[in-house]
Amino acid sequence: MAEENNDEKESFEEDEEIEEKVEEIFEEREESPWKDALKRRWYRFSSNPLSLVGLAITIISIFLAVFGEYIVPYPEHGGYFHNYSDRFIEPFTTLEYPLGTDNYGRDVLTRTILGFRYSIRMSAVVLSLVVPSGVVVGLVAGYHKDTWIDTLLMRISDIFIAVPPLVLALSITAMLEPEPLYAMMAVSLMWWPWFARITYNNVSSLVNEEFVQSAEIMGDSKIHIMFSELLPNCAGPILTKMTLDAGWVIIIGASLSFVGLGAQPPTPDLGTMVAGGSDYLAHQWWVSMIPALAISFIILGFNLLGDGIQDAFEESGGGS
Amino acid sequence: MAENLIRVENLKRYFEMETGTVKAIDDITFDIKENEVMGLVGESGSGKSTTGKVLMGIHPPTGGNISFREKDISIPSAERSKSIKRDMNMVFQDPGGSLNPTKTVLDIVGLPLRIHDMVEGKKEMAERVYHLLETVDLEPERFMYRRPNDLGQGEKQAVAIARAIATDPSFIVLDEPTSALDVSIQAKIMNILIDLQDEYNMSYLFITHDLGLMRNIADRVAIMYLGRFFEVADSEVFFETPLHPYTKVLLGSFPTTTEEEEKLTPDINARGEIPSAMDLPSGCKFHTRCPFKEERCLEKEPKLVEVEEDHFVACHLVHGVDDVEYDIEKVEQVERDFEYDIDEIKMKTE
Amino acid sequence: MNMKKYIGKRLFWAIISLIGLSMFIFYFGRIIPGDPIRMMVDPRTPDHVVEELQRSLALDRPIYTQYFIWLRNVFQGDLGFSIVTRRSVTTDVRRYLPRTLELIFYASFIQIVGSFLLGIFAGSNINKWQDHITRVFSYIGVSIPAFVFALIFQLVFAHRLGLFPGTGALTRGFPIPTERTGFLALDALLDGEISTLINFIHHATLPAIALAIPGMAQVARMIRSGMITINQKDYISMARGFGLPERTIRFKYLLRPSIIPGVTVLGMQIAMMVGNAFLVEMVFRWPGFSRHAINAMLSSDLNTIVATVMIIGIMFAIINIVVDTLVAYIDPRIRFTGS
Amino acid sequence: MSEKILDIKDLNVGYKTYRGVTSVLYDLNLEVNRNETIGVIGESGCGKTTTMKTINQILANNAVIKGGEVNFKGKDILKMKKKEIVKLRRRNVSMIPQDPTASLNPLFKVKTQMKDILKYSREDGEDLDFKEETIKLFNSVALADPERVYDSYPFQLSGGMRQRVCIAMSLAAPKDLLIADEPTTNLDVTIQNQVLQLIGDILDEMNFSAILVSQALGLVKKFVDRIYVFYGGTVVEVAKTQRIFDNPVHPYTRGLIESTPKLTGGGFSAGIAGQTPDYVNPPSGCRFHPRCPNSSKECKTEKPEMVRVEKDHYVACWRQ
Repeated sequence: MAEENNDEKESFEEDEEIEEKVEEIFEEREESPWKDALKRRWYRFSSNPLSLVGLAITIISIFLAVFGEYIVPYPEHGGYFHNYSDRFIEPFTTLEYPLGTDNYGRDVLTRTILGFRYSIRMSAVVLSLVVPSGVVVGLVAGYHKDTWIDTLLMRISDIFIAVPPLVLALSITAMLEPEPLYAMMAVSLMWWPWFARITYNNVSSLVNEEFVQSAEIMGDSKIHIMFSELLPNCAGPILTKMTLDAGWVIIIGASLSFVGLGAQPPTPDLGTMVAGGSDYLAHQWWVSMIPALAISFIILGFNLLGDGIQDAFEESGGGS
Repeated sequence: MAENLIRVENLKRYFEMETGTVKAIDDITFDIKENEVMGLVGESGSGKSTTGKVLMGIHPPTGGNISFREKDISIPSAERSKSIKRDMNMVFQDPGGSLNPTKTVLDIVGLPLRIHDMVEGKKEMAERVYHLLETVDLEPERFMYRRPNDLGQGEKQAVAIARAIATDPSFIVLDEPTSALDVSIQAKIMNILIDLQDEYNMSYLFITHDLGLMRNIADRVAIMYLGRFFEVADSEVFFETPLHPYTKVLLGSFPTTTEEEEKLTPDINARGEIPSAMDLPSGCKFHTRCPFKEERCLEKEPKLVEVEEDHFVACHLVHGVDDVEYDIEKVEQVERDFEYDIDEIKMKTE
Repeated sequence: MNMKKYIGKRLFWAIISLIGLSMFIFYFGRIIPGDPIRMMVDPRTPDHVVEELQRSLALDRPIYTQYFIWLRNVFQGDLGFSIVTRRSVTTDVRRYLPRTLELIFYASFIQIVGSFLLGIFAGSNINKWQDHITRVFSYIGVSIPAFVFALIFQLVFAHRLGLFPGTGALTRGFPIPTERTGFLALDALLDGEISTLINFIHHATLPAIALAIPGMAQVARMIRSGMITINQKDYISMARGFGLPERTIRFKYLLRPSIIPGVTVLGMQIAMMVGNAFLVEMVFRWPGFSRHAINAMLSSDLNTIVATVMIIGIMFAIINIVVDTLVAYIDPRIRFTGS
Repeated sequence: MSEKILDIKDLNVGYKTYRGVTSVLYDLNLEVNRNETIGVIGESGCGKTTTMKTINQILANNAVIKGGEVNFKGKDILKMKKKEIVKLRRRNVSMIPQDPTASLNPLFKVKTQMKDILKYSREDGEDLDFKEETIKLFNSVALADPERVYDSYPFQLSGGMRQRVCIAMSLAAPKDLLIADEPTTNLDVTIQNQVLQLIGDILDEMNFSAILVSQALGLVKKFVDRIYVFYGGTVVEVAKTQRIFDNPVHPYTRGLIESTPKLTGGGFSAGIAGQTPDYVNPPSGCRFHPRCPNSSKECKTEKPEMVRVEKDHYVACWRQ
């Protein structure tokens, strides 16, 4: 029996044309598999105009967050500044202050743009902490479905899901000094279970799929099965949730600041500005409303983008 | 006489459910020789797929034991040695489900090569996969970097077969490999399987519910019903001179296309539904549906007895009255006067 | 009937999670550096008050004993001492919680009715104007935080149009009904003070709608997408194949399966509403427990914070179990096989 | 000439998909005479289900009818108004589904669904004793324990029982045309045989015409008078049942019969090369030419007309 196998092995080396052909495919490969997968995803993403609007809004928000301070007309209005003579100017009445001024005479447009950084940073920091940890917990618990690991991990994450996120965030931040860093930590601490839950749901439904069983009986290591076989299949739902949650985290962040547990005045945090302006709501509505609309603008962007990503990963085959 | 590649003795596999115990496999014994295709046929709930999965270690057996080249493998695949895992592999029923949708064909077919580090570096992997794709009639240029959802059902199953033979195993379990394929594509896949079996002298456990397929690939066939063997025989004997009523019923339901086939399909039908594996009928498990049912079929469960050379049957009728010689006329006579008609069914819907 | 088993299992795990939650929140409150008492009270408070506080919070004992003491007290109905109101937290809860519950109940009613009407309205004429309007509404509902809605409503309907009172639960001059159930609406009804009841509802409308909109948008979206997926199912085209009238198909065979995704999300959205109540009550100065809890949080009143988290956790668990029972009732497969 | 119950002329149907509008049915012609049972044979994706769903107008909403006529008793269904179609479904055409599990609403008991169907299918629908009528129908389809089935949910029944309930539904009222779309594909072999025998008896006892759709030629041999062979969305061959088996003319029909494994052994034919056509840009001319062993130039350019081979035996192939 063994001798025959050796003859076959020699035949591998002799086939030169196989090697040339493999070279050929190698060069041509660089673009083919990724290109058409991306093309298909982009086609489905862009078929809904709203998703493109979402993408545009998100790009604008991130641009403002990063380069805001360089393009605002009155950068010094971001800190301690007051100019009572220009107090409460109505929006759209003067070119000098296009969106009017607040109770200290500071330009509302400048402070709102500066505010973008705090909201986007909040989302970025929270998501970068929450997504990896939650996904790994969900992956490990999902793969070891119905074992003690599953019960332990998912029950721990249930603790944080037992209460609405805003309540827990408020309570935890309240116990610490009101500092944006603590707010972010509090939100992250109780947001990872949501990603653990979504990954767990996806992985636990895939674990009995035949391609996983096939990898197991061939002797593939657990780590490789989890991270290389199962995880890529959850990329769609996780990416969608990440984008939608970016908006959610901003709402939570703004709510914390609104209550006074986030960034303290005079920092131009959108939530804090909305709270600050609410005392003058009756007559000088713009002081509070403009930052509030800015928050909604960012969140709308993330929601539209998230739905677009969901469509892109939807595996709907053609009809026949 | 080729020695035994696989030996299975009194294999049992029960599944504990909330509502009771499902006896998927209820004490079966068989062996598979080198370079032999053993067929397992039966309807859903017969336990044929579970048998394949237990052999591969997806489920550990509840009772009995299995040995592969004299090494005991009655343990889940995780605990089996790498050399055994390299020497066995499996092709699954649903072509779409058995390939990872996010991987390219190169990654999928190359996975076993990587696990058993039979190649160093991407270049040699691509060459080995190139060769494997050629053996399953898939042009490597077109398919190497494709993803499963860009492949037809037949092409997916060909990729699954290429993956299964990648480590040059001596035994492959084929769990209804072509039931999801159209007839025209199924013929191509079956030809590939038969050629590979000769070329690499492998042994197959071929599982299907389609008797036509079985007849054209299996050397020996075993028919299963609710976890037990009812009849085991060489392919010709099994199809030319079937003895067990259930085998005849299955043959009778086969949709024939040629005259010669008509002769092989007795006009017998089973009655009622397949009982649930949760509460198995007493005595012979087929008595609730068997047209030739007798008193003793309800009490005693017939054993698998070697009625002829290499021809085992588990049926009281066939065994004759206790140990009296088996009389073939009695069975044929009963066949003729049983006529299926609709009113009789309506009356007796017990 | 393994319905009981199904609910029993959910109840069991809910209790375990709540206990876990109580341990977490209790422990978290105690491990922060610095003396919690000093942090809570202003420096001028006399020492004897500080000692009394320390004794009542049993801060000198090891953490887990403190936890069990706290737990024992809770079961005896004593939620500990509140720094802000200088009274037992239990009395605060009894005084303020009913207002919040009434608001939540009113908002949930609006949300359920609103989301189902919207969802069905959009789901039954897909890609027509009704569908597009609902989608725009749902994007707005999801993107604008509840407290911004509250501010907008207060600005537009209260200050500018004067249709609704902007703050508080009852206009001065209306008699406070005698305290029977603690629920203002019920007590007013029992007293026969219909005008008080109407005034109370008039006050509660704006905050209730502000609370209801975000959830309403989400649930409507789920019902709409549910109707689209179910509409493509074989059993619906079979029903059409037998010539059943469109009316029967839409409101019987299509509606029941498609509301399931909506109902499952409903539980989550009502819980989110409980969270948002904190801010909406603040904006409308609604005398509810959430607004009280905000003040307690701002002055790190540990006992009230822990009590708040536990009460809302229990409310959330009850809502989830009610929703699960509702879903199990709608879908017999869950009732019989628990899957 | 017996009156034609159904006469489909040059039917063209496609589906809107993200890759463009497909062209599935391509100049398809099919006739059913009174009290005749015809078989429709074709592999997956050949357009048989699309044709059947066009007859009683339950096509998916992304379907596009590009042209042709579907004359039922002389009136073109495609031009019927909504009310007429509903009447057609109640009084004239009924369908046995391919997958009984997906065709019964999981949230309603069998009795509720039967009641509605009886109410709207029968003229005297309003004042029927629905239970008694249903039990009578269940007995005529040999359903064991009809009382229990009447009062249970679909998921509590076995596959065979669910299909019998679907058959009972299609017999709720006397119809002119019964369509059975692969009625036994999802059933076990022995149950499959029982259900087929049952349908055979129903066709003999009741005098309506029927279309029996299947993937396997052998299955319908005993029950149908004529067989239409479908490929690539059009009819490639039609003949009396026995003639199809004795003298298959079209290369696809021959390939189909040869590739079906025989009980008498003899190994496998080479099967038919290639894959089912891609309907987004289908092969030009005869859609079988890419897989046809002896395809010539005109096969690639023009669609072959139906050519008469003998009485009642036509084939669409240039090489005959």
